[in-house]
Amino acid sequence: MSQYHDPANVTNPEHAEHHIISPATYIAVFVTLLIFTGITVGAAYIDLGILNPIVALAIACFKAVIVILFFMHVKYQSRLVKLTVAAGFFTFLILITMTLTDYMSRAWGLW
Amino acid sequence: MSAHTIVNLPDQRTATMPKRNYINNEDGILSWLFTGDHKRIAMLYLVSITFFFFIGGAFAGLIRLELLTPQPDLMASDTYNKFFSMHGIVMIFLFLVPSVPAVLGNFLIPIMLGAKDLAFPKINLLSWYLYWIGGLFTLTALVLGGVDTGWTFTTPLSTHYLNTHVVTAAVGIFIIGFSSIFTGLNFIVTIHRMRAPGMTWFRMPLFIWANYAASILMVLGTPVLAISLVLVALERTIGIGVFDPTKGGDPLLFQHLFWFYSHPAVYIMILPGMGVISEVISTFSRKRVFGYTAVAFSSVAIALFGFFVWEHHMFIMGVSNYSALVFSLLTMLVAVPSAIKIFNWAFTLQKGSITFETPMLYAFGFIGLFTVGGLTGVFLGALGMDIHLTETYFIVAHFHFVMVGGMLMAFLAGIHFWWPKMTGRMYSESISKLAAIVTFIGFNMTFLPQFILGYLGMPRRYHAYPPEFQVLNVLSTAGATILGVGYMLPLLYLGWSLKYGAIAGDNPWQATGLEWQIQSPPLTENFTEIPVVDHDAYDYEWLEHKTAQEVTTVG
Amino acid sequence: MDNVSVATQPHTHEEHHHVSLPQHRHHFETEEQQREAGTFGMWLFLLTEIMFFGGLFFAYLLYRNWYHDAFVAASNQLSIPLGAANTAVLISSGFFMALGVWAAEVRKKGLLVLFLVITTVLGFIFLGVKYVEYHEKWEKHHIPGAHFDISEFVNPQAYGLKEQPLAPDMAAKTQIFFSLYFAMTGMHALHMIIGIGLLVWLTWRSYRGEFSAGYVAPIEYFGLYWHFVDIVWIFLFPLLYLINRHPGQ
Amino acid sequence: MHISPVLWQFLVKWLNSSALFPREASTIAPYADALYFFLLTITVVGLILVAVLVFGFAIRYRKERNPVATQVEGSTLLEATWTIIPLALFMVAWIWGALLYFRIYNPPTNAMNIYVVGKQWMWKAEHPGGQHEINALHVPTGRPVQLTMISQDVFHSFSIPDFRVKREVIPGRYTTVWFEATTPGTYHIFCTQYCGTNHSVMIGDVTVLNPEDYQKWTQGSTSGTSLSQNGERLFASMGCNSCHSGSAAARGPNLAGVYGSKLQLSNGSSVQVNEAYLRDAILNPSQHITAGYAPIMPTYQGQISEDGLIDLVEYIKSLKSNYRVQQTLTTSQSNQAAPTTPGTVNP
Ligand code: HEA
Ligand code: HEA
Ligand code: HEC
Ligand code: CUA
Ligand SMILES: [Cu+2]
Repeated sequence: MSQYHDPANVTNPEHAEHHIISPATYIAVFVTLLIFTGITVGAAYIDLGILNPIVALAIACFKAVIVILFFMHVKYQSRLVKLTVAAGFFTFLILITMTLTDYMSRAWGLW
Repeated sequence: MSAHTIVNLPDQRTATMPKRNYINNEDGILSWLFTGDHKRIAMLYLVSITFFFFIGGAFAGLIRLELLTPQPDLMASDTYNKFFSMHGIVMIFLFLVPSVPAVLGNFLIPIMLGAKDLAFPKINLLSWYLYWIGGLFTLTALVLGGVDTGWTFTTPLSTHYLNTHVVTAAVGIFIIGFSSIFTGLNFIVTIHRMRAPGMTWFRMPLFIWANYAASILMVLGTPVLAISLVLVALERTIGIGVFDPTKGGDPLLFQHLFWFYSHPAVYIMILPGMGVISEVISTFSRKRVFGYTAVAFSSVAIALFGFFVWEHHMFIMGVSNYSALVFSLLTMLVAVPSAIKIFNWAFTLQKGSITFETPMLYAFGFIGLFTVGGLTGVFLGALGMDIHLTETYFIVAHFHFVMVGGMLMAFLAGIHFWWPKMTGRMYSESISKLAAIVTFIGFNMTFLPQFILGYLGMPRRYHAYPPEFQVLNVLSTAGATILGVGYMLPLLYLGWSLKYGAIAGDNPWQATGLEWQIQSPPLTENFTEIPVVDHDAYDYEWLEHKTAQEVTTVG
Repeated sequence: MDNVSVATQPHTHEEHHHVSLPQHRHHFETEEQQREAGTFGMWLFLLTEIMFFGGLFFAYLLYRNWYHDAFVAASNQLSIPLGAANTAVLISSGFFMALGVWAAEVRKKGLLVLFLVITTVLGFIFLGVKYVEYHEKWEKHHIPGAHFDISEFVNPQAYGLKEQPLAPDMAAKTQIFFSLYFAMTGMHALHMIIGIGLLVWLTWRSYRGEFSAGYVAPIEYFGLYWHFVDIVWIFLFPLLYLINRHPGQ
Repeated sequence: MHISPVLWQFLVKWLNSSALFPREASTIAPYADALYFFLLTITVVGLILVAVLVFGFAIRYRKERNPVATQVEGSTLLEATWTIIPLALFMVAWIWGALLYFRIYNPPTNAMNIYVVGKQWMWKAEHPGGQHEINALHVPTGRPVQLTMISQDVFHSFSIPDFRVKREVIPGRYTTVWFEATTPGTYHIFCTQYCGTNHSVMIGDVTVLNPEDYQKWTQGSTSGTSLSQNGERLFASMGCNSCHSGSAAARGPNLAGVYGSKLQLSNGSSVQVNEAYLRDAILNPSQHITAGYAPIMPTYQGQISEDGLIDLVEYIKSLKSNYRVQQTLTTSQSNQAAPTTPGTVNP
């Protein structure tokens, strides 16, 4: 059994090599972030109707994702860490969607 | 001791406590206050939560005393309101939430996994200090005059209509919340990262699974409580208006956020107890837990589904009726994994070889009382029924059945089960059995009448009540007295055993967990060498084999 | 009685041979295990932060939908140039933090200290700008509470604004916007302040050379925290500043 | 639920005469009790089942009788059984509970309406005919009664256990509940939501009268002016009629017949006008602008008490034509008791 020769009991899905990300990557990410900040400010001045908040949030999500993946090294982390990050956002989504079931349907009926 | 137990104490004439163990490893009060040892921290927690339990219990006693008569005679309304608020706050946040995890979990999780300590010993100690800072805030609120919000802090009552020490109490709970978060975080990391070689996920004792599930709830749920309390405090101090209907805020939003934590919190309060029951039932029937995977996964399922049902505390509060429908359905679903566990425990007994030591008696108590408590939870989850039952003594009875009949019984089962391991001493079996029976009887006398009262319509948090409810209330108060005595007993004989109890030896129950294979009380580092695990949890054949071998090598 | 009676094998971690560093804690079997535990623990902590801010974000979402006009009008009171500049400052700060982690990993003490100092300075700049913004709110009576004043929203022309006037009942709801604005940016700023405190401490330790010999964990964990604070701002900026910048169209 | 009527009668009688069971005094109560007994049966059967298993095994397999345990792994069949059976029972409870819930929270259209205002620490009931009661409520038997409730301060909860109805009374929003009383008598009203110091004295009695007695009571205790008459006065004194004058050139829409109609809003949606909508239209007018009008109506937030709002709402509900509005416009500040509005129904 594999776990015998692994004193840290770091079974594979939970394990990743330490990976050093080069400054070049950081610079690329940094520039992308600045560009997208510009885009999101610009987009705010254009009337896209319902799309305005969607675009703004999409850009924010994109920026957050690249920060998480590169600045926070998640791209090079074990699956466990990736799952953990996902679980956090998933619970946040539960909070939002399940609470919204109340607020959205309050107007539906008499009550 | 009857011939039919499995208690296996060493020969008391020659038995000695291990020379070196975590208790006598270092001396002086400071060595305890600055310890990083999970076992010592667990003992610190044990003392602390016992202290708070009796504070909460004293409030319960006073509540019951006031309710002896229908008239508001013993104390003023405000005082009564402060008493049940403090009773709820102290019992939940300072006693029940940390009870099994912070005491037994802290002590046992690393040992059961074959690790030398939790992943972050300093954070573990920090948790304990946070617990106390929060506890002191709560006590301060109490000393300064108390809070009378109820433990639920309902807005706008808590934000605009009370001039008691709400902010102090909120800060206290906020801090205790972080204590709980750090405990949960420590457990999760430890369980993922510190398992001994060979300790695969499905070899872990079910106690670990249960605590793992509860830890997830602590980590993900507690911050939402924190933010809702922060908003309440801000509302009181600078009037930000997020929950204030006169400013356009929605007071129900507070309840959504509060119960988003506090429903999962009830599972924080029961899951670790369920873990204890798995260990105890298995040990005293000498049998692997029936359907190990089903029990393990049902813990995780409860944790997961536990996040989806909070609105059942708000069914009549003006939430959308359609959404109530959804939450009612999910409430029914979350009840199923608990049923699965109950039946698995029952079938663990089948074909076992059962003995009835004290922990086992408490575990039987748990099964019966939790079944009643859980099934009455289903009454409340059924929408139309909840309309009549909500905010009455039926609720009070429901949650005392699950929390006191369930978790507290489980906690006592666990304390009695691991006491010899934690202290190296054995308590007297006969008096402890008596205590178990007294608590069971007292408990039923206290809380069964409350179901009837609830259906009759007696509202909770009532200082005075119509006279026709008196008979049942008297019964309940009488029961509470018996219950109180039942809870004093362990304090006495366990305290006594610390000095005079028989030396327990390594494995008095002949149990299989890793914790039983080391000396009691354990060494500071638990294992001199990290064990390699080559058997499943609850493998009694392995234990027999091992014992046989030891006898031959020693003999 | 020997205290380990589980089937123990003569232990094998020599095979893996990890250098035993002074920071290695006794209860971890290996350095690797300790590092991974730390990262994982830090991430779990960040999960709690997600949920903590999550409650605020939900409140924002709810009231934005209920009182959209008030939110638009109130949001237009915020200065986009300041907000955008501050976003850039914070992103840069995050960038230098990332470089700091890199510098520690490649064991360059001078660079590490430099990057941490830049990170700290940028953090201070961010807070400074925030102070300017808060101060403006104070002068305009936009701080929720007794001094809150809605006349600017009811009668924007009088204040030289091009906004559509709001009905008084809607204008009153701008207070909720500002409540959330202060709660959210305030919580964020609090995290920044705590972060800067830690940064100063870490900078000093780096200066003493503690993190340029292969032991980078504290820098790494702190980096995670700092980036998380960035991410919160990445969402706050569009939500609070950029809701609707074309009044009357 | 089909229980033999004789058995049911017997059961009800027995339970009613013992103090362990609340009286069944509304048409809803039997439905609630049926579900209660269903759930009780599940509980008792479930508990017995668990007890039989636990004690059965504990006795049969105690160490004396069974010194050596036989290891068993588990059984998928059994797991499935005890997943599916409780699940099925819980699903029944869910559907049954939901049906009851919608029954209790869905008033019949012909229900008579009584307003209830909760505040720390009393209940105020306001009948459309102008009868006001504190911590008391008089209702007739055999007629569905709808309560439209609101709180002036914190959450309260209006509960009549013997009717098996209860509903939270919330600040800032109307909630409703309904019942039809069956048996004359007095029953408790409790405030069940913790609302501060005197929560436990926020109680009262609901007196159920048979229709004739009720008729007598309404006549005997009227305050002289009905709610809508009060409303009419407010309507004039607050200056509502300056905009809602009912003429074609008025700045505000014509309010006659607006209650119960479907309004087209300027944001494209449409709403059914009920009490809650009317109340909100007065307090937060700009949140739902009627199509074709400018958002000029001022807010009356903080200027009218909940009682005043109820009067206004009743008045607008009662407006079947513009006749009265125009009348008040000419008499302007009318202090004298206004003549009865055509179309106002006495309860
Ligand atoms: C340890 C704590 C704990 C636990 C475990 C539970 C478990 C459950 N609770 Fe409870 N609950 C509380 C603590 C707890 N609760 C508290 C403190 C409150 C009040 C808070 C306040 O307002 O102050 C409360 C209130 C509460 C309410 C809100 C009532 C109201 O305010 O109106 C509801 C409503 O749905 C509910 C439901 C449930 C359900 C469905 C479960 C389920 O998880 C139960 C599942 C268990 C079983 C179902 C038993 C096992 C089943 C069997 C053995 C099967 C039997 C066999 C057959 C049917 C064949 N609870
Ligand atoms: C862990 C949780 C926990 C525990 C263990 C208990 C334990 C007990 N609780 Fe409590 N209870 C709650 C959690 C808990 N409770 C919560 C959350 C509420 C809701 C609060 C709210 O509405 O906000 C509540 C509310 C509550 C009420 C309702 C109050 C009301 O709504 O007006 C009542 C009434 O009977 C009650 C009774 C009891 C009793 C008799 C015990 C007994 O089990 C306690 C027995 C223990 C002792 C008695 C202590 C030992 C003896 C001594 C220290 C000697 C001195 C004692 C005396 C002065 C007699 N509790
Ligand atoms: C300055 C003029 C003005 C005054 C004064 C005024 N209203 Fe209005 N009201 C309007 C206008 C314009 C509308 C339609 C636009 C809207 O919905 O806000 C309206 C809408 C309403 C509606 C919504 C129903 C519908 O048909 O749109 C109600 C109900 C109402 N008013 C009640 C009142 C009451 C009660 C008062 C006095 C307490 C009052 N109004 C005072 C101008 C006014
Ligand atoms: Cu009103 Cu309780
Ligand atoms: Cu719950």
